[in-house]
Amino acid sequence: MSASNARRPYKRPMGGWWRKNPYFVEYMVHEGTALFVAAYALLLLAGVFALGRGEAAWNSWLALLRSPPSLLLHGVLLLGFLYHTWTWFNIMPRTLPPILIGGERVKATTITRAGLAAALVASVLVFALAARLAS
Amino acid sequence: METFKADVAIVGAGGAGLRAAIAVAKKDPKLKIALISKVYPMRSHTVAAEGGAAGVVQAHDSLEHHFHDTVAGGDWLCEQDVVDYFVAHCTEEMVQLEHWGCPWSRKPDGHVNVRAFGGMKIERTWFAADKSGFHMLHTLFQTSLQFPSITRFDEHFCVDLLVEDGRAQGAVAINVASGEFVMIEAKSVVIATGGAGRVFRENTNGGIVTGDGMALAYRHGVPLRDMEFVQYHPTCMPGTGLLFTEACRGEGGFLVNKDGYRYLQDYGLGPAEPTPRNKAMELGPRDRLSQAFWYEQQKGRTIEGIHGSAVHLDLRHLGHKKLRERLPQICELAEEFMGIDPAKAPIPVRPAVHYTMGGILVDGNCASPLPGLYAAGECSSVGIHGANRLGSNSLSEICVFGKVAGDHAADFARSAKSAPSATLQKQADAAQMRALSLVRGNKGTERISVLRREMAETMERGCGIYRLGDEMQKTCNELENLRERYKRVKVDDTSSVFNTEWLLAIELGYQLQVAQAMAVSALNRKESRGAHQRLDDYKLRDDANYLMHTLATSAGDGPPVISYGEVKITHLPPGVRAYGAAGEAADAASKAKSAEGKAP
Amino acid sequence: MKRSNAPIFWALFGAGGMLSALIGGVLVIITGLAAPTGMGLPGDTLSYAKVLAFTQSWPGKLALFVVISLFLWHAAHRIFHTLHDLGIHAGLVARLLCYGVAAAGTLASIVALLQVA
Amino acid sequence: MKAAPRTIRIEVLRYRPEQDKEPVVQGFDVPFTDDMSVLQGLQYIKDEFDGTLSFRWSCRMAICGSCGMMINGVPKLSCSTFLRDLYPNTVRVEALAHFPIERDLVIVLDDFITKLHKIKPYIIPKEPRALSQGEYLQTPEQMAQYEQFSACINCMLCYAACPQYGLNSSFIGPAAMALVHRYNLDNRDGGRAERDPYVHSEEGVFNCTAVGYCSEVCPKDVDPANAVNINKTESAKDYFLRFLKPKGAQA
Ligand SMILES: Cc1cc2nc3c(=O)[nH]c(=O)nc-3n(C[C@H](O)[C@H](O)[C@H](O)COP(=O)(O)OP(=O)(O)OC[C@H]3O[C@@H](n4cnc5c(N)ncnc54)[C@H](O)[C@@H]3O)c2cc1C
Ligand code: SF4
Ligand code: F3S
Ligand code: FES
Repeated sequence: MSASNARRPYKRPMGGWWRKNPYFVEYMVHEGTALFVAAYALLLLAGVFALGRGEAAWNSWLALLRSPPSLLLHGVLLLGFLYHTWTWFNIMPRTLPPILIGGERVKATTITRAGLAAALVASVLVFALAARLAS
Repeated sequence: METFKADVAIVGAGGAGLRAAIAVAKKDPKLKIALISKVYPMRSHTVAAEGGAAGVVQAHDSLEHHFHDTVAGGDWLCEQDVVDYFVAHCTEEMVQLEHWGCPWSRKPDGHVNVRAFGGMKIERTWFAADKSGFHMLHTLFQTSLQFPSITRFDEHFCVDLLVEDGRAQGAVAINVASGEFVMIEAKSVVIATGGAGRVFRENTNGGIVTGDGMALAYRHGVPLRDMEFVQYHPTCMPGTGLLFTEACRGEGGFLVNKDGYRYLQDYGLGPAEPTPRNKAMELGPRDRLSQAFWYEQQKGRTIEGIHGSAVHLDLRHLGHKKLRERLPQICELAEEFMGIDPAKAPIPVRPAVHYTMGGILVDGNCASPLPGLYAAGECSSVGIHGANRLGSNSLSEICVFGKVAGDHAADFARSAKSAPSATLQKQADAAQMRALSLVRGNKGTERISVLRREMAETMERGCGIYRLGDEMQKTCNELENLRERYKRVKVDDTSSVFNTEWLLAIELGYQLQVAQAMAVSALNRKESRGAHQRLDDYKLRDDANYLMHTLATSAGDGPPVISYGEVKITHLPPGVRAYGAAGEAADAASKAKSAEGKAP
Repeated sequence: MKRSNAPIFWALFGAGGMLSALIGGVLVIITGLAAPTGMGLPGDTLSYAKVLAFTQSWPGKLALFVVISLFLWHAAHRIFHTLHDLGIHAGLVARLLCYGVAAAGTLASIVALLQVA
Repeated sequence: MKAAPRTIRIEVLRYRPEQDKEPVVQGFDVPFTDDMSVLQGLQYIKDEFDGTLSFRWSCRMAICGSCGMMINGVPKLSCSTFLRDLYPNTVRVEALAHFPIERDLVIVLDDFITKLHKIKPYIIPKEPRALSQGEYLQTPEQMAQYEQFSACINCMLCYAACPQYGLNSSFIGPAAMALVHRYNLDNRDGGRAERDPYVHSEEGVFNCTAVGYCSEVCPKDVDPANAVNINKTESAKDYFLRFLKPKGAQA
């Protein structure tokens, strides 16, 4: 492209791109679940620190955990995690090489369902383990 | 003006142009190639071909069969020596494409599969589902990317050839993005600009198929050969003209009229059998099928819709699974454009213009009478299609003769010297002035769209499936008139950047000249042969007077001068073109005769 | 062409994402809802003794470490990209802020877990 | 029998570099019939109202890949998007997102063409074969491995759908990656090692954040997101395991 010619390609700005399409809004929301994941990790970390500082510190941490704001916060966290789980397995078919069973390619919805089922099974197992450790 | 010094300039980057470019690059990596195309190569209309490409592979098939089908299909207006070369090289080219990655459909054992096609005695059509042209074009384009000697001029619109010392020495093109002109000097030039179906209204061709290269060569005195032969494809979408490939019938589809009757059996193509038989019924040649439609329409046995009459292409009996597997693109087209699921309902279809058999006169080496100028692909008339092309022969043609053109253009370039740039520059400047006069100070009054529509309408009236002397005469007159009006064509867009209206105006100029060559050639052929069928006093083939090629030579502003050239007949003398049971009987008879001849 | 080092971060992101998708929810339920309230789990699940015993065990330490660090790396990677998506290409700053926090959190978790002797 | 044509409003984002500082919207009322596509609507505008409107098109049958544009904010082929489905709302047409606008609905494609050259999208034979040896054998199963990725018509809808490409155009992007994958998976090809450096590079697959919209809009079911994301895994595997490999193979 010589400098003298009449071409003047116009670059459109990207600002606010994610507001322009519901698909992108959803994408940003599911990316946003990262904040919940981080928050939960930091809560756990704080708990371990409290534990390290002895029984008294732990008990006040526990009291905090039992307070209504904490329960509310965890309720919200739970929703975030569930949304993360849902979207994670929704994208999964796009990230896996084709899986063939009996010569037929496994459908995307089947993969998503299998992922969600795996999450359910894993969750039940973890919960059962927690219950065993606690009793 | 920017200039580029090439050894070989190739105008057109469809299947033929790309194959030629690769041939040159492989022949001699030192030759600089300029590959010019008004669209990005992968947009070229080869992309739209669905059915497949011919090449003999089966043990019970033979080159002689392919030869016979082609020559008889072309109603004996083929150059038989060229057809000989053609059939002998098709398969090799198909294998070459395979080596370059073309995903030809396969048999379970991993060998390439072939399907049946209209007018072909034995299955020999290589296919990539029903996207054969798409895969061929992308394979060729992508393969071409590995050759550094090919310089592409994508979206460069060729406005003229440079002719100096009585030979072709380059081309002038508009860089569409900037509106600037480029002069490409070359020692030889290959034209591979595709067909001209767009001079008609209802057609299967893309918007870019406007006969540019034919007009370019014609303006420089190269005759256009056999332009009256324009193929109607029998199964197209009413209104848009979009194509439902012949493979629909190859796979076993039926054509039925409004009563659900397989009417082809009434036109010498029977007997009607439930499964496809080669060269019979739905697998008859295109001209016959389109003609049968015309008669059904006259008899009032067609289905009337908002886009005129239609018959039904019935694929329901093939079942959902086979349809998805073998004809996915057809399913898509029917569903998206017409809201029809071919597994559940028949598809309304009608004939539309599909292919230009004629083109730039070239010999078997793709050389035109103008030294240094070569042509290949649909824009050329190398002599293999005669009066009617067989489906799947042209995709093979673009490979076989794309290579031939490239090879010979390379040889020519190696032995030629280029003319002094200054004289070429003068020509290029003149071409630039001519093209620019359309946008600079244009005081025209004639709208492009109006002229284009009138051209297409008159072509359809005069040069349709069936033709009448006085109608053709009228069309010739109207075209003369349109060319006169074209001198006052109006272009509103005066900008330089991507000025498509300007290009449309130039294309219209090309189209009008090509249309005129078609109409005048048609008017002068006083017989019926292949795709040229007259209903006046010349209903029959007339080998005594018209076993000849029509040559239309430009006479400036006026209509072309028509002359005739001999047809090369090597070993298959003109015979009866029969299909269906009649064809088989004729075959048997000729076999018996030759057996008799051989008997001691 | 310079090879990208993204695989390191991407692998951590993926591992954390998968782990949180599989059991993140149930962990929130256990540690944040069921155990503190005693609904579904014994009321003393989070008693000092029990939690201490769990955290003193090597499997317990390992589990906590994996969850905390992978969750952090997962989140850091996503947040880093989201900043980019929002047009904040702070480059090194954003990188430090995101992956730095994750690294620091990972280190902190090691320290904290080792403290619980 | 012919119903009176209805009229639909088409708003086109126009940009004429020689006269517009930035793009402007121009509206047209276009009569249409049920079988008319958005492309035909634009052709009507060009023929009847304003010859200066510029857009690319050719095949009209969703195979040449030239007529992509944003239609009501979504990247689509205008030749296979029908006005009947958009009526009675106004149709808003704009050049494909994320590409520079050359003029009106025409985008600058240079970037993709450069990428095409870089990815070496041709068979680099595993074992050379002479024409006389006939075709390579390839079973339908072997073909099925890559077939979907060979269906790309280079329409660029996926690039217009991918925000990561919009944010950083040096990203190789979905269609080019699909093509890399297509050749890598072909049993006739042995060129992966030559293509890998680009895939592994900073311009390669890791720019993708698995938005997935590219596959959503692809008119040919190529699923380019799949190609990109499978190659993330492959690339990461290679990153960590390259030192274990016998020799070479490192970028
Ligand atoms: C819908 C359809 C289906 C078909 N199916 C089959 C089939 O199944 N089997 C078969 O054998 N045949 C088929 N055909 C015919 C066959 O596809 C064509 O004849 C063949 O592809 C033509 O190839 P080409 O290279 O000559 O031209 P094209 O592919 O049309 O290429 C022309 C090239 O020239 C360039 N060009 C034109 N004018 C200019 C200019 N002024 N300046 C610069 N560049 C220019 C264009 O940009 C383009 O690159 C079909 C045709 C159609 C329309
Ligand atoms: S991958 Fe799909 S959307 Fe992208 S260019 Fe290819 S066909 Fe178009
Ligand atoms: S939209 Fe873009 S971010 Fe990845 S999955 Fe597709 S390339
Ligand atoms: S015009 Fe060819 S894809 Fe739409």
